[in-house]
Amino acid sequence: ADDSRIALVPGGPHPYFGAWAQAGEDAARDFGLAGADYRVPQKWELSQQNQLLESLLSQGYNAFLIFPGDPVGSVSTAEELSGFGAPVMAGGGCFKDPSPAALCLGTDTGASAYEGTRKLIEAMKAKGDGPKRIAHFTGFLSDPNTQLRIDAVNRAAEEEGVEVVQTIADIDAPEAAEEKINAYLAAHSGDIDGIVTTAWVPAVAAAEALRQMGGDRIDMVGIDHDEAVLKAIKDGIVDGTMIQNPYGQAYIGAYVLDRLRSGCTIKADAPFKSNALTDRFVDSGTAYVDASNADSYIETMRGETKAIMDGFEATYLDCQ
Amino acid sequence: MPSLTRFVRTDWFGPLLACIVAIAIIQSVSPTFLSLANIQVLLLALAVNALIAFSQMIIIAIGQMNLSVGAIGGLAAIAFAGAMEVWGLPAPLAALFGLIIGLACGALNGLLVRISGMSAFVITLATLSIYKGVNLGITEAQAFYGVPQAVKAFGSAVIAGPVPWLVAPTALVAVWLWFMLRRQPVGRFILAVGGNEHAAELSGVSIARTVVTAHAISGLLAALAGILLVARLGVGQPSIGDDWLILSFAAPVIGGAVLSGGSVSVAATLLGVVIVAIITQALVLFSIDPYLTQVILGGLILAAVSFNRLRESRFIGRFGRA
Amino acid sequence: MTDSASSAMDTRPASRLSSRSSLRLFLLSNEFGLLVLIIVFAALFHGLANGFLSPFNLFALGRNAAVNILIGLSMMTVLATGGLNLAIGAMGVAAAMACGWLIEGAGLAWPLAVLGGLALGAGLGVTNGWMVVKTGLHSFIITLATMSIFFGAMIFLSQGESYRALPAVFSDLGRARVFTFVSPMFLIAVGTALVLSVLYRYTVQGREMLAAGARPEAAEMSGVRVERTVIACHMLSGLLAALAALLLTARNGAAIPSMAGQLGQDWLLPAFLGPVLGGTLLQGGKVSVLGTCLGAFLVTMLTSGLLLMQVGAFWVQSFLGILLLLAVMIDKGRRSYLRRRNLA
Amino acid sequence: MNGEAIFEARDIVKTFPGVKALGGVGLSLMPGSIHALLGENGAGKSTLIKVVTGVHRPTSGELRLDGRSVDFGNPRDAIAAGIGVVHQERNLIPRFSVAENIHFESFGANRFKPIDYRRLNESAAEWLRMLDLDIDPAMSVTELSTARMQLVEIAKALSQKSRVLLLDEPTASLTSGETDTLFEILRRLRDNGTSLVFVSHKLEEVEALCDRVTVLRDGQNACESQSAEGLTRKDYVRLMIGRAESGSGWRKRDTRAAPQVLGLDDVASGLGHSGVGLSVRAGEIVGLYGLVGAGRTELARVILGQEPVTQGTVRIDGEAVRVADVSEAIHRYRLGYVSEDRKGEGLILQHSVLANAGVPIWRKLAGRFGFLSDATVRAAVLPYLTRLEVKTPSLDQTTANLSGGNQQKISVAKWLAAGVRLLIVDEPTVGIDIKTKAYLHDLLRELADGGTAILLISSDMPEIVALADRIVVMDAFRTKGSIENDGDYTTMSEKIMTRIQDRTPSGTSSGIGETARCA
Ligand SMILES: Nc1ncnc2c1ncn2[C@@H]1O[C@H](COP(=O)(O)OP(=O)(O)OP(=O)(O)O)[C@@H](O)[C@H]1O
Ligand SMILES: Nc1ncnc2c1ncn2[C@@H]1O[C@H](COP(=O)(O)OP(=O)(O)OP(=O)(O)O)[C@@H](O)[C@H]1O
Ligand SMILES: [Mg+2]
Ligand SMILES: [Mg+2]
Repeated sequence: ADDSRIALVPGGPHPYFGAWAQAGEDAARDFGLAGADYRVPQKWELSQQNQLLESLLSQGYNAFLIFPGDPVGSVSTAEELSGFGAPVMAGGGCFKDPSPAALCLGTDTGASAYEGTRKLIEAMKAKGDGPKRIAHFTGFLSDPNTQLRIDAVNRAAEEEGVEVVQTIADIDAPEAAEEKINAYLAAHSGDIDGIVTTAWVPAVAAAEALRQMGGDRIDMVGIDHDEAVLKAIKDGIVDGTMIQNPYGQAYIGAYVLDRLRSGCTIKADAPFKSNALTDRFVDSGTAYVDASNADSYIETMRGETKAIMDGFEATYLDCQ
Repeated sequence: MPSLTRFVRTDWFGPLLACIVAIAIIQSVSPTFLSLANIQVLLLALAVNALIAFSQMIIIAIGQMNLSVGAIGGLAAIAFAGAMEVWGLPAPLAALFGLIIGLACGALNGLLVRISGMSAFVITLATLSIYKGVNLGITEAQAFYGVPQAVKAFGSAVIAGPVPWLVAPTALVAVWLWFMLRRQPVGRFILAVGGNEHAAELSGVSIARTVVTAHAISGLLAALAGILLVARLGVGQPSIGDDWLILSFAAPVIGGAVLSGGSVSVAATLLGVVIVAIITQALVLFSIDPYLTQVILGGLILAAVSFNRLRESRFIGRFGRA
Repeated sequence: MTDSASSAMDTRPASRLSSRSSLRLFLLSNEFGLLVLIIVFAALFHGLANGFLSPFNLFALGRNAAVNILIGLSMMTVLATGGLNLAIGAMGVAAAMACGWLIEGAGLAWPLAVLGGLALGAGLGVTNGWMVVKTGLHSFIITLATMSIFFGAMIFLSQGESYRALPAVFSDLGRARVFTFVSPMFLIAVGTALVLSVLYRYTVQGREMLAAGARPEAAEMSGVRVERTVIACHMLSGLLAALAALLLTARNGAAIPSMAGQLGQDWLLPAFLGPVLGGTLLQGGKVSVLGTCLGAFLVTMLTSGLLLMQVGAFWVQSFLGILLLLAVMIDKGRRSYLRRRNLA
Repeated sequence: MNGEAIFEARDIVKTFPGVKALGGVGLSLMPGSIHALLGENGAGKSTLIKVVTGVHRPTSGELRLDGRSVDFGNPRDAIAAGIGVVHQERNLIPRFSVAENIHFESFGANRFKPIDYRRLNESAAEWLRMLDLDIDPAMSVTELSTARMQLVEIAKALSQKSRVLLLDEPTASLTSGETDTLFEILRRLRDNGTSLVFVSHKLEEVEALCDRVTVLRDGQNACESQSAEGLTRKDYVRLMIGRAESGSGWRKRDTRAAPQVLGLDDVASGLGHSGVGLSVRAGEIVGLYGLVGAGRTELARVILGQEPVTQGTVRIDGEAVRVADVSEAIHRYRLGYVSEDRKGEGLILQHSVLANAGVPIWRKLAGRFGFLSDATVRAAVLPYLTRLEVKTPSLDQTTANLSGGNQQKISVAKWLAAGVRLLIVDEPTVGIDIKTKAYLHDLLRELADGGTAILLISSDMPEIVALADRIVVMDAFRTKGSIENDGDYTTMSEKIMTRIQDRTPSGTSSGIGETARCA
């Protein structure tokens, strides 16, 4: 409704959330909102996000879509916001239960990592039999999602009898990712058959590293839609990537928050999924993109968004 | 043994010894360490990190700190990539543009420090925010991808054997810095101001000019590091530079630079960078449990500097002071 | 006696204006300058942005400032020795996580667990101090290494998991409001600052810390145990970092590994900002507790005001930097104006 | 008013926050003359020199060079105008070589032209040779002793071949031999037409060297640019302090019955001492004389527990002790040490006068839990600061802003306040004006009369002879026996020099002998 001022707040400046701004504008137009504004914390710091959220509340925003800076650490701010009567919802990543968030619309990080690893193993096996070994590059260990990803990759590998020879974490900065991945490949490229990456920057760095190494002995599945990764897929250097749906998260998120403000409630028996963090999880959609659909992945995600949108009110909401 | 004594007493001897010992240990455990491919990776890391360290070193030389090296590097990086993608500038012009931005940012730091009379720490903290904010304001956290193939090729091509082209600018800079700090009045003025600002002023050195010069050089080097990093990564990422601060101080300090100013060494700083790079590589090579990586990293840094320290007291004690 | 003595002290009538000159000194001081800036900017924000003086915003401001003040004080205690402490964040998080574990893992009562956390912070500080003193290396490099070690050990032991099942006192402390707009966290920070002021002004230990920081050789020759004193400074730093982290735990309602960012580095800038703006010398030997508090408060307030004014999302940092520069320049102007007027 | 003056300062006023350092002083310099600038500590001599050389801008007043008004914005302008200076405080650039420090000004011309170090060293070596300084010009100045740093600065000033050369207490840390060499050079410069300004608290030097004189008192001219002809020491003193020299001379004091406070017996140390024997009784002043580098300061460090004793015994109150560190020496054994290195270890220059004067007694004054207020400290130290006539606008003044002599007074006063049983005083009157020097001497005597044992290290032989009851001679890290002082300078100096020249290895035996004599 036209008194809904919705804030879309990511964890910090990051290319992943680029689509949120557009999605917010589209949603404001499509649903007649007073605003659905993309407001970015100046740094990727929990305290900066908290301070921004407090400030947004003072500025009169009355509904919040939040990518939690920390699944646990952000809960208390969310409680404060909802204490002022503003509905809160998690987007992209989830709060850890219990939390005041109505629901979490995001990527199931574990599932995505699992799926990506399966795809990688498929690609490796297609090249021939024999024992296969993979390396896993991921982000900060202080982010609980990182552990979920590590577990998921290990689980997928174990199921297929593939060995994860090394996990390199804490490489969310471009310089560190570049240095460590190159160092690893220089010494151990002969020891692995595949690479799975479960964070944005390592995916870019690994793709570039493989491009420079040449040859296509090593398979790789990345994550997200960085242009460098997509180009590497088209050039046949990387097998594929696990695309997430940030646009859909913000667009649907704004819609749901507005509905919640107009008196809708979450259905008691809504068919939420569960993940490691929450029992009120709605998958915003992931898709495996490879050379065949690298150009049309946006259509794929649009479709996904539309599909979630269409049945959403009926499935999850109770509106008198 | 006068020549040995002199050798032992040079500022780069300790870091060099630490390097050699570290390399020997790692090589004995993991023979692939000194493979050509690995050396090339090491040199690539050095090419950029050394510039970052030099950029801070020149400010440490005047007894100040520059917190904005990363922000300047990041801004120059996206300016370089952006100029090529958005304006379609040819790479050399775009690089020049990035360097000029770095130089200007650095000079602005220096001017502000002089005008305000505040410590460089505060000023560069403020400009760090400004430069980073401009970076984010322009890019909105999205990378520039329009880096031409030629630039990327420069980032990975080798001159000969394992020596990448990327180290060429760094090597030139190192030689130039060494020459300037040892032989040219400008460099001596910089060190003099760091050693004893008052005495330098009494001897007719213009403090203002020297401080601005040092900051401008610092900005220039940071910008060069950012530009090389774009060539290396193949994308102009806005987050370039966010992580430089600690490294920029660590390498000169491991190399024995005195934070209060007046005593820095190009060679020792370079070796400091090498030590950090070796440690980083060793951690990757040895397949350490990711949860333990940080602990071991800290331990190794401590070991490296303590070793250096031990050497100082032992050898100098034995060979006398003369 | 004071009278006759002081006349012997200075033979020049021109310099016998002690009361006027101490007022002048105060007007020239950093602390007064910061106070002026805080008032000026508060008025500005009140005029330009809605809700700056609303009870909730003031409450949130106090709460954020509380943590920044403690972080700043934690750094200040080490700056006093002429060193610095990069491991503040890592020590703080380690202490908070230890407190969380003591409650959830070991089942201790919360007051004991809090004491345990503080003790760990102090202990880590002692470790830093001891290494600095024994190796003779600069504290920069020691704390750079221990930052990595402390944080790494914390991550290894916790495997990145948070402690969330904390007693209600924690979240109550984070949410409670005194007089509708004051956070008790802010009061704790102010109380701590008062204790520190007393320490530096009215105790031998505090004075010796400053003496040892300003000129260790001279302090040593005057009977100060410099090594012990330096270790004590680092211990104090650890203790304050732990306290800051515990307040942050209260604010977040949980002890989480990421509360100070990767390696605790998110705390570094606020840690330096408060003390340096407040007039603490990086060379050591001079601290200003009040200045540190005001400096930390000013920066928190600038951030808050800018956010409220809704400057373009990605440009906030730039404006913050510009405001900071502006503040510094205004202060410089004020000082040279006063100096000119007083000396002419 | 005086046509031939090469340089003139007129009505110079200089104020610092809270202090009027100069209240309208004048100075006019003639070519080919050596001009003495005299005054008590804090009279404004150094400030005037800094104004003349562009370090400080005068608050008001005029500087005239060759009859034309000039305005030096910074030291560079003064250097360019041919005005050279050796400041009172050392101003060398650490870690730079001697040669580079000497020729630093000459780099300015082209900032990018590579420096020719060989030429630099050669030319520096010449200036060093002229000063009889046997050091390698390529060596770093950080490795030099204070005296040599002083000489390097003088060489630096000489090398500029200035028309006007100002020397602010250049002889404070020089030996008499070095001083003589310097004077020869200064006279030669004068004869070649240079105009020199010479500041010193040693009036003998002034009498020997200077032909014109300006005296400052409390920032005013007590006399301006007069000819020195016919002026005697007495006149100078009267001009400086407004009355005649006072202070008592040597008097015989008998302390043979008093108990021993400090006894060293055949002590050797890690610093190279061997066979050091020494004894100081309560109420006794023992002078420790030696040439620079004899190891006296180092011996003080050993006594204070900063350096280990490797052999022999140290007795305090007759009991053999092992002092663990300086803190223990001060707080447990109540020893005190006035350092010769005032800036390095005597004072905390950036702290206030009050903070400096109180450090050693904080612990003693503290109440429960270590609480301590400024008022308490003030009450304890003020009598001593007053007694030494420390000139400061307030006790809160930063020590660095005081004149050199006043700083020295504070570093002595803090030990007076500490009420120690044994006070080691290392070169206490370097840079102190004659009035204060007399006061300080009286004070040390008084302190001794009150029962404090005093070990006086001094390279100033008249001072030792005027104060000490007994004189122990030290050379090359060994003691060479002690001499009863009879207060007669001529005979005593002869005896002392004979001891020093006596190169027979008398180490251990003389040490024991010395102790035995005292017992
Ligand atoms: N930078 C400063 N700030 C404040 N006061 C100062 C400063 N420099 C000098 N003064 C004051 O000016 C007065 C004159 O000091 P100056 O150093 O000129 O004395 P001086 O005659 O050289 O004494 P001395 O013989 O001890 O060297 C002193 O009272 C001193 O405290
Ligand atoms: N070659 C040298 N290089 C550096 N410093 C030296 C050298 N020779 C002597 N010194 C220093 O000069 C000082 C003089 O030595 P010492 O203090 O033992 O003698 P002293 O009898 O106390 O002489 P002084 O009259 O200088 O007090 C010492 O501090 C010593 O460290
Ligand atoms: Mg003087
Ligand atoms: Mg001595």
